[in-house]
Amino acid sequence: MTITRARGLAAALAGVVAPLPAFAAGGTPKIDSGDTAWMIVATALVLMMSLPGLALFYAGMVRKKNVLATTAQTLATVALASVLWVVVGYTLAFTPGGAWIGDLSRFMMRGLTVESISPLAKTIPESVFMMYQMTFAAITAAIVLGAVADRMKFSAMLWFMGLWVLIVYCPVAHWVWGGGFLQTGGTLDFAGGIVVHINAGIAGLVAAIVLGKRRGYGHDNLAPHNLVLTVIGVSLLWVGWMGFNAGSALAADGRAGMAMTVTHVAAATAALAWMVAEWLTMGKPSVLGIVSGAVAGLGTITPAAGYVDVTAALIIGVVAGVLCFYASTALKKKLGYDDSLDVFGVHGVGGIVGTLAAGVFATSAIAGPEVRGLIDGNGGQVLTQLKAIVVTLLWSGGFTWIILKVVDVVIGLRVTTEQEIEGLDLHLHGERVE
Amino acid sequence: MTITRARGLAAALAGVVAPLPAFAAGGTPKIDSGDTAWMIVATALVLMMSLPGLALFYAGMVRKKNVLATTAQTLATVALASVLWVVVGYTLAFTPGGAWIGDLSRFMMRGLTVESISPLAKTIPESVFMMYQMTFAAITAAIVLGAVADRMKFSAMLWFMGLWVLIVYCPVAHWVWGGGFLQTGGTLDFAGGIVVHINAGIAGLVAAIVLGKRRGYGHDNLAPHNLVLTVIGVSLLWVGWMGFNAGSALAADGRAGMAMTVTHVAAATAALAWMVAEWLTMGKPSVLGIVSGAVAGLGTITPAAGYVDVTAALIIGVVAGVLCFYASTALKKKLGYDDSLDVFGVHGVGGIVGTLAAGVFATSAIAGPEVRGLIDGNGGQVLTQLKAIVVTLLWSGGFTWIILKVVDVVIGLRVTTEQEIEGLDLHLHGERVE
Amino acid sequence: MTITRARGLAAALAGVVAPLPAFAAGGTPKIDSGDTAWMIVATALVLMMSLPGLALFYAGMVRKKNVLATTAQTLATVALASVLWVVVGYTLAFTPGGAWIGDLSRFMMRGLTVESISPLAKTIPESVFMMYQMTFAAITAAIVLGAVADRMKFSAMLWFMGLWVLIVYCPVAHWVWGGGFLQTGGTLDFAGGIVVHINAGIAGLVAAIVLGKRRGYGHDNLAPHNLVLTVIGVSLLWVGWMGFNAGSALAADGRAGMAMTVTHVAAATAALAWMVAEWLTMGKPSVLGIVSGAVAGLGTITPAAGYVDVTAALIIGVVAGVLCFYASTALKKKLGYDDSLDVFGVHGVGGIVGTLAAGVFATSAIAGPEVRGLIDGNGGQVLTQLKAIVVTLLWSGGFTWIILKVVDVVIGLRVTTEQEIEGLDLHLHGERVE
Amino acid sequence: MKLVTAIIKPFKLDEVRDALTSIGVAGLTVSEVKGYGRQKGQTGIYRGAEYVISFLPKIKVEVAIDDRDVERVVEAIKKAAHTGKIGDGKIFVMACEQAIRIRTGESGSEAL
Amino acid sequence: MKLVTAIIKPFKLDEVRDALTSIGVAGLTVSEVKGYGRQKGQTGIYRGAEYVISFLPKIKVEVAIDDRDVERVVEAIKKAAHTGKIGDGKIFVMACEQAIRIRTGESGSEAL
Amino acid sequence: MKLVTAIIKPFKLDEVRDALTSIGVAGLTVSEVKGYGRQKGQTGIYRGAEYVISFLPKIKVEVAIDDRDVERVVEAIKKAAHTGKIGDGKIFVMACEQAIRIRTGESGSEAL
Ligand SMILES: Nc1ncnc2c1ncn2[C@@H]1O[C@H](COP(=O)(O)OP(=O)(O)O)[C@@H](O)[C@H]1O
Ligand SMILES: Nc1ncnc2c1ncn2[C@@H]1O[C@H](COP(=O)(O)OP(=O)(O)O)[C@@H](O)[C@H]1O
Ligand SMILES: Nc1ncnc2c1ncn2[C@@H]1O[C@H](COP(=O)(O)OP(=O)(O)O)[C@@H](O)[C@H]1O
Repeated sequence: MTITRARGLAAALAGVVAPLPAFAAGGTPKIDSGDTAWMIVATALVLMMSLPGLALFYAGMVRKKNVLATTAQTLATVALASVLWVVVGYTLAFTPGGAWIGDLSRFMMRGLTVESISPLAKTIPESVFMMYQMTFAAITAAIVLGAVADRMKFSAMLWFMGLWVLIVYCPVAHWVWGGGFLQTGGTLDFAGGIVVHINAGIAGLVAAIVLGKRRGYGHDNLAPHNLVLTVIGVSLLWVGWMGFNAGSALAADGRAGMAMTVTHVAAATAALAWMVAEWLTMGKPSVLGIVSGAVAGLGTITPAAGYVDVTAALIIGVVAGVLCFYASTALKKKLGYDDSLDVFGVHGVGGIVGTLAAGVFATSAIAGPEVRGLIDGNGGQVLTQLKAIVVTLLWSGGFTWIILKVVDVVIGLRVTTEQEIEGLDLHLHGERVE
Repeated sequence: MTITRARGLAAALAGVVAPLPAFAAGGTPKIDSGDTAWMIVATALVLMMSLPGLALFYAGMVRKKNVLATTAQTLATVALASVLWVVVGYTLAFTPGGAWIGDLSRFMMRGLTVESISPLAKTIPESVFMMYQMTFAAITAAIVLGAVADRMKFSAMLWFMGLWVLIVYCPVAHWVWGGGFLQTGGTLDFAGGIVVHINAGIAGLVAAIVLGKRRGYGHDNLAPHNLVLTVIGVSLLWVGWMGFNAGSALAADGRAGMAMTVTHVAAATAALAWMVAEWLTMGKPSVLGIVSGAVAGLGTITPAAGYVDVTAALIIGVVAGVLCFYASTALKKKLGYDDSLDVFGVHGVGGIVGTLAAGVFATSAIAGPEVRGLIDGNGGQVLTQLKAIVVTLLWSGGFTWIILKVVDVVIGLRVTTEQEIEGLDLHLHGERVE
Repeated sequence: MTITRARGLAAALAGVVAPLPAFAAGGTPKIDSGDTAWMIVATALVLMMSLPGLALFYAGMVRKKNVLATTAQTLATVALASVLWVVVGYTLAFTPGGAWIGDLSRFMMRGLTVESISPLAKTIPESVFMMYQMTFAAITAAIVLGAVADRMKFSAMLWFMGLWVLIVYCPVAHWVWGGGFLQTGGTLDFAGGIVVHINAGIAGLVAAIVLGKRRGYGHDNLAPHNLVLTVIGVSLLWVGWMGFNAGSALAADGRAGMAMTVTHVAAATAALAWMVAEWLTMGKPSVLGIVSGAVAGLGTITPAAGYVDVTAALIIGVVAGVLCFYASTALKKKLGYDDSLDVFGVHGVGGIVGTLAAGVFATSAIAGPEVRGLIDGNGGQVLTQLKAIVVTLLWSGGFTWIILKVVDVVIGLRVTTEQEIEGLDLHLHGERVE
Repeated sequence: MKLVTAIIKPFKLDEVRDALTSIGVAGLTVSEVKGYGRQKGQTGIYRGAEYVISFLPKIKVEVAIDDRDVERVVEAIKKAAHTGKIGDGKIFVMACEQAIRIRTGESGSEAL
Repeated sequence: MKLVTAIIKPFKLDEVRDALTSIGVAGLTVSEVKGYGRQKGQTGIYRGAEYVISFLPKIKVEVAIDDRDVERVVEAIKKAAHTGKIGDGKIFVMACEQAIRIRTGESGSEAL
Repeated sequence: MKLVTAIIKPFKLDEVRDALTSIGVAGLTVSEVKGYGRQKGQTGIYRGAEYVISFLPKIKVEVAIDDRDVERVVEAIKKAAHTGKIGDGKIFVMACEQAIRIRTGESGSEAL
C-alpha cells in the first residue's frame, strides 16, 4: 500500500509514491486481499481494546460498588460513538472538506458500497477504513472517562461523550489524519499520540477538575478492588495495540511489522521501567505499577510507531515508564487534582512525550525519505510537533470545559452524596456484583 | 472470492461468477493467501465467541453456586461438537448429497490434504472452511444451554447436545448453506440467522419447557451474580462476531467489509435501543440490558449482514433492541416459561426478526444483482424467508423435544432438589468458586 | 511460502522448494501481504496466550492470597524476555552462526529495516518473524513459573527467568529451528514440542524440586480459588494456539489450515478424554480436568501439528488426555514432588508424547515428501525424536538446576514462612484482591 | 431479653427464617461463618494431593427476643434446621440486658 | 464489663467508628451481616421475574467496654447511626464476664 | 456454660484450632471480621493519594464450653494466638444460659 496514514490525504491526492520497494504497488486504488485481511482484523483488535480491554482496565481499579457502572460507561460510549460515527463523524473527519473539517459527502454513509475505496487507504475497502477509524473514535472517548470514574451521572456522561466526539474528536482527527492543517503542516502522528492520547488526556484532566474530587479522596482507601480485572484489561489492550499501531500502516507490510515491533518493545521496556522506579522509591513493585507502565509505553510509542527503530523504542520505553510514574504519583499529588484512574498522568503525559519523541527519533531509514526527525538532522520537526501538541491541548481542553459546563447547567454532572457512598452500581443501574 | 456462502453450492457448481469487480478472480479454485489469512483468523474469532465469550456471558448471569457448571457445559459442548464434526458432521452438512442431507464422502475427514479446496469456498483450503463451519456448529449448540442453566444433569446435557448436533444442526446447515432445499429455494441467510439463532432459540425454548422452571422461580432472587463476567463475555462475542459475519463472506473483500460494518452498527444501535427502552419503562438502564441489547443486535443482523446497507442496519438495530427487550421481559412473563438466560427472547426472536429483515432490506447495491429484497421490489423474498423460518422452527423444535424426552426416560434430565439448592458446582463437579 | 519452520535454515539456504502446489512461490524472498497479515495476527494471538491467557490460567489455580503475585510473574517475565530478545536473544537463536548457537549479527536488532527478510521466512518481513519468535520465548519462560507458584521471591524469579531465556531457551531454539544440530539431524518439531513444552516442563520439574514443596502441601487445601479465571485463561490459550501452531507454517496456506485443524481436534479430544478418565476414576468430571485436558491436547499436538492427519490427531488427543491425567495425579503423588500447577505433568509429559507421536504419525501426504514417520515406514524418525528429547531434557534440566542454585546462593529463592502464609500479594506487591 | 444464636446448615436458612416469622419474630440477623465439629470435612483430592476441608460453611442466625419467647423460638429453629444428619448445628441462648432501636430510640422489648 | 453489639446501615460505619473513638473507645470489631426486619427488601425484577430480596446488607459492630461507659457508648452509636428511616438497626447490650488481651495477658478493663 | 469469643490474627487460626482440639474442644465456629484497635492500619499510598487502612482483617473464633473448662480454653487460645506484636487480639468470656444440639435435641453440656 502506498500511503501511510500519517502522511495522508494531501500526499494521496498528489499521487506521491513512497519509494520503498515494499510499497511499490503504486497509486491506483485496488483492493488487496492481504491488506484487507489485516485491516479487518486490526479493526477487531482495536474494538477489543475498548470492549473488554479498557472496560476491564478501568473496572478493576475502581471500588467494588462502582464496577458495573464503570463498565456501563465504556459500553455505552462505544455504542454511542459508533452510531454517531456512521451518521456524521466519519464524514466530518475523513472526507476532504477543508483545513479544519471534512464535508458531508458521506453523511449516513450514503454511497458506500462493497466497491468503495477511500483515497486515504487505497488497497482496502472504504467500509473497512471507516470501521477502523470508528474504533479509534470510540476508544478515545472511552479513555476520557477514567478521569471522572466513581462520581459522574450516567445521563450526563452520555451527553458529554456524544458532544465530545463531534466537537473535539472529529476536528482533531481531520487536522492530523484527514487532510487538515496539522497534516499538511507536516505533523507526525503515526497512530494517535495527538489524536487519541493527548486529546483524551487533557479532556480527562479538565473533566476531573470540573467534577471535583471523589468523596473520601486523601483519607479513604480508594485503591483498586480487583486488579485481576485490570491485568486482563491491560493484557487485551496490549494485544489489541498491535492492531492500533501496526494497523495504522493500513497494510500488511514491513511498515506494519516495524510498527508492531517498536510498539511491543516500548511496552515491555516501560513496564519494567515503572516497576523498577516504583521498587526503588516505594519499596515494592506493584502489579498496578507494572501494568500502568505497559500502558504508558504503549501510549507513548503510538505517535512514533511507524517512524523509529528498536533502539529508539527502548529509550522511549524507559522515559515513558519513569515519567508517567512520576506524573501519576508525586506530580499529581503536588498539583492536587483527582484524576481517578490517571488518564492525564498516563495518556496525556505519554502522548506529549511520544509526540515529541517522534520528532526526535523519526528516521528515514524506517519511515521513508520524506520523514526526518532531529536525529536525521531535522530539528524543525520537534517544533512542528510542539505546535500540534499546543493546538490540541487548547482545543480539547477548552471545548471539554465548555461542554461539561453546559451539561452541568442543564442536567447536572455529579451523582448525589448518598449515591456516591453507596455506589453507582446500585443507584444508577440497579445491579451489584455479589 | 467468487461465491458468498449463502448463495452456496448450487451456484458454485454452476460456476456462476458474481459480476462485482472485487470478485473478479473467477471460478477456478485457487488458494489466496489474503483470503486464507482472514478465514483462519475468522475461525479463531468464532472459537473465541464460544470460549470464553459465551461461557462467560452465561456464567456471569447464573448464581454463584452454578458458575463453574455453566462454564463446564460450554467447554464440553464445544469439545464434543468439534469431535463429532470431523467424524461425521461436516460431511453430513457440507458435501453435495441431496436436498436434505450431505453424503459421507468426508467421513473422518478422509481425503483431506493441504491442497483440498471445497467447491463452496474456492479461494481457501478446505481444512480452513471445515474448521470455520465447525465453530458455527459448536457455538450454536452451546447457545441452547442458556435456556436450561442451573438445573440440567451434566451427563444428560452431553447426550442431548451430541444428538442435537447430528439430528438438528447438520441437516439445517445443509438445507441453508450446503446445497439443500432452502438454499436452492432462494432463502437468504448470510451468516446464520436461521441456522444458528432461530435453530438455537427454539431449541432453547423447548428445552426450558421440557425441563421445567428453576426452583425458586418467581420468588427467589435469581439475578446475575457477577455481571462483570457477562460484560467480558459479551465484549468477546461482539469482537468475535466480526469473524462470524464478515467471515461469512469467505474472503477478505468489500463484502466482508460491509458485513463487518452493518454488524457493528446494528449491535451498537440495539444496545442503545434496549438501554433507552429499559430506562423509560423500568427507571434505570441496567448493564445487563445494554449487553443484552448488543447481543440482540448482533443476532438480528446476522442473516442480513452481507445484503443490507448502513441505514438498514440502524433500523434493524432499533427494532432488535426494543423487540428483544419486550420478548425477554413482559412477553416471557406473560407466557410463563423459564428460559433462564433468554435464549429464545434474544436469539430466537432476534433470528426471526433478522431473517425477515434480510427479506425486506436486501439490496442489489450491496448484495449483488441476484439478490433483491422487498425494498428492491421483490416482496416474494419475504415469503421465502418466512417459509424457511417455519420449517426450521418445526424441525428444530420437534426434534429437540424428542431427543430430550428420550434422554429423560433413559438417564433423567434434571438434577435433584438438593443439588439444585446447594449448587451444581459442588455436586456435579466437586468444585466451587471461593 | 516455501519452507516450513521445522525444516528451517539449512533447507532454506540450500533453496529447497517443497513440491506442493500451494508452496510453489519458489525460493526468492518476497513479502506477501496475505502471509504477512496472517503472521502479524499469529504474533498477536501468541502474545494473547501469555497475556492474559497463561496469566489467568495460573492465577485461577492458586489461592486467593497469591493471585496478583502470580499475574505479576507472567507480566514481568514477558516484558523481560521481550527486551532480552531484541537485545541479544533473537540473534543468538535465529541467525546462522553454528550448530550450537547463532551469531551476533542482529545484536540490538541492528540493520533491521522495513525491507528486511529472514532466510527462514521468505514471504514476511523479518520484523514480523522476529516478533513471532519473541512471543514463543516469552511464553515458554512464563510456563515454567507454574511449577513454583506460591513460594518464589519476585526478585529471584526475575534473575532466574532472565538467565534461563539466554542460557536455556535461545540455544535450544537454535538447535531445533535456527539451523542447529537437531534440525540438520532431521528432528521434527513443528511448533515447539521440544523447544517450548519439554523445555519448560523439565525446567518446571527441576525448579519445583529445588524450591521444595509449598507449606501445607499434603494437608492444607491448596485447591484453585477461582476456576473461572482458569477457564478464561485456557480458552484464550486455546484460541491463541491457532496462532501458535498454524502460525508455525509461517504462511497463510493449506499447511496452516491443516495445522489448525489437527490442533483443535487434539485439544477437543483430549479435553473429553481427561474428563472421562477423571469421571471414571474419581466419580466426578471437574472443570479443572476438562481445561487441563484441553491444554494437554494442545501441548501434545504441537510438535506434530503440521505433519499429521485428522485420524492421528484423534489418537494423539486421547493419549494426551489420559496420560497427562495420570501424570498429574497418581504419578505425581507417587513421585512426591510439588509441581504446583502441573507444568511437568501437562507440558513436559505432553511435549514428550507429542514429539514421539510426530515421529510415528508424520506422513508425506500432509507434510510433504521429505517428511516420513513410522506409519510411512520410517521407524528411524522415532529414534531421531528420542535423541532430541533426551538432549533437551539434559540441557534444560541441568542448566535450570545450576541457575537456580546460583540465584539461591546470591539472593535466595524462597519467601519467608510468614510471607507464604499471609500471601505473596500483600507481602511482595503491597496489594490484594478484595 | 435473650439473644438466641443458632449455627445452622446454609440450605436451611429459608426454612428457619420462615419458621421464625411464622411465630411472630420480627427481625433477625444472619452471617456466614465456618464451623468445625463432629461433622468432619470431606477429604479433598486435588491433583493427587489429599487434604482435609476441616471448616464447613454454616450460617449463624442471631435473634433477640423476649424472655417468654425463648422456648418457642428454640423449638422453631430446632424443627426447621433439623435434618438428623451430623453437622446440623447448635443453638445458644444468652442473656441480653438491653436492646435499643436506633431509629426511634425505643428500648427493651419494644425495640425488638 | 459489657459487650455492646450494634447492627447498623453499612454507609454509617465510618460515622459510628468516629463517634466511638471520639469518646475514647480504643478498639472494636466489625463484620458483614445480613438483616431481616421491618425494613422490607426491595422487590426486584429480573427479566420479567419478580422476587423479594428479603435480607439487606448490614454491618455488625461489636465493642467491649467498661460498665460505666455503657450509656455514653450506646448514645454515641445511636446518634451516629441514626437516619430516622426504617432499617436503622439495633443495639444489644450483654454482660461480658472477662476480657483478655492476647498480646500482654492483661485482663479485665485493662484489656479493652 | 460459657461462650468464649476470641479475635485473633488470621494466620494463627490453624494453631488456635489445633490447640483447642488438643485439649478436647469438640466444636467451634469461626468468621471473618475486621478489627480496629491500637494496631494502626498501615498508611497506604495509592498513586500519590495517602489513606489509612483503619480496619485490619481478623478472625473471630467462638467456642461454647463448660464452666469448668474456661481457664484451660482461654490459656490455650492465649498461647496459640500469641505473637507478642501489637494486634494479637482479644478474648471475651460471656455466660451462656443454654445450648442445644439441633440434630439430637440434647441440651446443656451434652450439646457442646
Ligand atoms: N462448642 C461449640 N462452640 C461453638 N460452635 C460449635 C460448637 N460445637 C459445634 N459448633 C458449631 O456447630 C456446627 C455443627 O456441629 P457438629 O459437631 O459438626 O455437628 P452436630 O451438632 O450435629 O453434632 C459446627 O460446624 C460448629 O459451627
Ligand atoms: N430481634 C432481632 N434480633 C436480631 N436482629 C434484629 C432483630 N430485629 C432487627 N434486627 C436487625 O436490625 C435490622 C434493622 O431492623 P428493622 O426492623 O429492619 O428496622 P428498624 O430497626 O428501623 O425497625 C435488621 O435488618 C436486623 O439485622
Ligand atoms: N474493646 C474492644 N471491643 C471489641 N473488639 C476489640 C476491642 N479492642 C480490640 N478489639 C479487637 O482486637 C483486635 C486487636 O486489638 P489491638 O488494640 O489492635 O491490639 P492489642 O490487643 O495487641 O492491643 C482489634 O483489631 C479488634 O478487632
